[in-house]
Amino acid sequence: MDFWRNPVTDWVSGLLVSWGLSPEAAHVLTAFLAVLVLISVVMVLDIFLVWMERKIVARFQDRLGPNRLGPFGLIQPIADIIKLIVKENIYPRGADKVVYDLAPVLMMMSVLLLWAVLPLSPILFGVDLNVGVLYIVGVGALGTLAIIMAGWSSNNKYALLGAFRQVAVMISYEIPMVVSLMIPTILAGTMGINGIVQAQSTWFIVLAPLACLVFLISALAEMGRAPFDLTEAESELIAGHHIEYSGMKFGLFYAAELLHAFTFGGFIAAFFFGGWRGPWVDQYPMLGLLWFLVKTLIGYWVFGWIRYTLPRIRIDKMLDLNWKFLVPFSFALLMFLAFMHSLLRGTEVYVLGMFLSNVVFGWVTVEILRRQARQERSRVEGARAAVNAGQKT
Amino acid sequence: MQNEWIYIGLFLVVGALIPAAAIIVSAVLSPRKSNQIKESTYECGVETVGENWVQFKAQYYIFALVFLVFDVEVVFLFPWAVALNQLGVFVVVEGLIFIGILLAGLIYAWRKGMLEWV
Amino acid sequence: MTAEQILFLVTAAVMLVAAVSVVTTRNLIHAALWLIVTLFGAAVLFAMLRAGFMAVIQVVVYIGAIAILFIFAVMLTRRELRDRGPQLNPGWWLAAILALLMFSGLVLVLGGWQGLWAAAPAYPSEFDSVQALGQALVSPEAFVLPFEVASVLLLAALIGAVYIAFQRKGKEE
Amino acid sequence: MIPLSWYLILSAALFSIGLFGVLARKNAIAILLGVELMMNAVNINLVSFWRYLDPTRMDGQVFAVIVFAVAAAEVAVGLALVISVYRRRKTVIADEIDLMKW
Repeated sequence: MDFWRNPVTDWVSGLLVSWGLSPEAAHVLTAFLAVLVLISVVMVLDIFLVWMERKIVARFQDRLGPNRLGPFGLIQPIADIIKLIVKENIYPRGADKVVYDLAPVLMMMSVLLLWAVLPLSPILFGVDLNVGVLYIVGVGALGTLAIIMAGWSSNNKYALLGAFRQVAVMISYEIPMVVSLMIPTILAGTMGINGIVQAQSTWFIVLAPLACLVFLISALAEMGRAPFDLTEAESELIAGHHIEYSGMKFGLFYAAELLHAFTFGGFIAAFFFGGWRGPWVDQYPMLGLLWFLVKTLIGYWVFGWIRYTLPRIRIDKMLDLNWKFLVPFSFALLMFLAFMHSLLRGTEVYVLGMFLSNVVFGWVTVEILRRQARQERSRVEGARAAVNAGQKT
Repeated sequence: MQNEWIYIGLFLVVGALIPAAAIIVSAVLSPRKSNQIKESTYECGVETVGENWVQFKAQYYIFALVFLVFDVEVVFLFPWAVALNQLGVFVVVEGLIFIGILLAGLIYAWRKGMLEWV
Repeated sequence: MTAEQILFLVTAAVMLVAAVSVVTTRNLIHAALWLIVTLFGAAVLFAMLRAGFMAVIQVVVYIGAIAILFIFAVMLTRRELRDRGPQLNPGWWLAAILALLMFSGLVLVLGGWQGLWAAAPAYPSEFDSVQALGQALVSPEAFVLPFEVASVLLLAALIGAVYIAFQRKGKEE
Repeated sequence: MIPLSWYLILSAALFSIGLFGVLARKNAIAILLGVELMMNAVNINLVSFWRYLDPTRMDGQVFAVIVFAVAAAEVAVGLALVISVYRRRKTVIADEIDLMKW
């Protein structure tokens, strides 16, 4: 188990040993410093995600976005941070102060912890857990918990309602998300995320495009972004679970949301688009970081694209979409692909066969949906015709 | 010392420290001038009526319940998914039976109209 | 004392404090949150025992699902946020004595056992416990029957619980 | 190195605390919380036996996974009963749910 074993960390731990530390303590201390560096870099990145998000939305809405402070408005997010830090922290009356303060920390933590298992390049990955995929799900559970804590401790009806609706959506969409993650697990034969990336000599988007689609949809709901951002339904719920938060605590919720989107862009890249794989990675392992970041940014941009293109969906439609379509669909897909995989594994037609199975599966699904829609339409039209006939006589 | 979870522990510590530091710095720097109006519950300017409490409908519980059952099912399925390559077609069929049994429960709840939000 | 032992003792202390809070706190939401702390402590212990899979599903199932279910149930069965009145039965001291007896009995029984102070055997290198678990769960000579029966159990729980909790329309009280 | 006994004693203590919660609490949901503590103690036992006896035999972990399934089923049905009773009788105090007592 190597944790960031590279010349820099070797040099640091060597230095620490020469200062009289035991090798094990030096190793742990080096790892601690590495984690500190990684998380600091991620936090700085997060600050610029705010800028990027505002620029992207501005372009989608035919505006300019922040452009006053510094070149292209690049200093704007720093000004925002300073504003958030010096803003007054208000505890609403009757709030449960400890839980109220813990919730934003837990929220941010639930996103930062995801970076522990993200493989950034062949030689640069946090921890290669053999239960990586389930680890993502478990860390997501902490985020759910943070939302409940925020909503409950604020002592506000709207916060509680928003939190409950958001949690209902998050837990519902967790099922198709986990099931769609099980498909790369089956294809790679391991739950370790680095192992999954290594197994993608053909990207899994070719072998399981439908799983990628399910993962994309459920990840959007899991992050609570449009079109699934029920918690921010301003007109009904004001702002969901973080109504009563102000200053830096609100900032943490906001930053966690953006970073969550970015991180999930990274996971889509790692699970379905080959992660750090790309040309010349074998010669220059650090090049993997570049490929990974490019893929992640494309994923992030797609999330933004969806967010600013689609209108918000009503909660009952959303839950219907999940329980009546995505859950049966993803389980059926899992069963079908597992079967095809064990049937075709090792043969020459494996890649082609898997791709065609996906196409056939998607086609059958569309046909079933079309038939149902037709039935529904004829039912509605029949009823309307009956009403019209009744009016005429 | 060969346990890789120690690094996850480090992430846990640092991941908690940095947001906590942000909150603490902000608490030190920010002004503290609280008053009755500021502390009051935010309800778009309307006075809060009654307790800050609403009766929830049981539907939330139904969804959480179906989720719980499927979550546990997933826990059983992940080892199956990992071991799939080592074992034969028989294992795949076992997993299919396992999923099929639980999908029957989902279809039951669906047909009885228990998955409707309203 | 090694670092590992210190980590264990800290975790154990946190877990015990949290567990006592679970059974004594008046506010049920706080009790549920304390339960989460206890369960998370157990996840840490599993990770220390190198059962990574157990640690992760402890968080996924207990914190992600069961604790949420508890919080939902508390919210559904309260008329008001604050708990009033005593939360313990009048005969709580009897229960405390019984629990103490239980603990001392367990420790007594354990004390008579030979393997109690055994150190853990070396963890086999290159051993993937998740894969071994998967093979044990589905191979016909091991646990395939409990595996399938668990699915039937979950099915029964799903149908039963949904049936009990479901409120038919037009039957509002 | 941590001896096996530490884990076992911790789990015995958790079990006893859970037992106290089950016996002493009034609220039915709190009783179920106590049951969860007891189940959790059992799981700690199972996993530590797996580690300390023979890590290559997965029996302990399989048992623990099945305990998870049982705990989930127990919580689901138990809380559903509590909610159902609450809807009819407007109480969650275990002693007041006494229709079947006589």
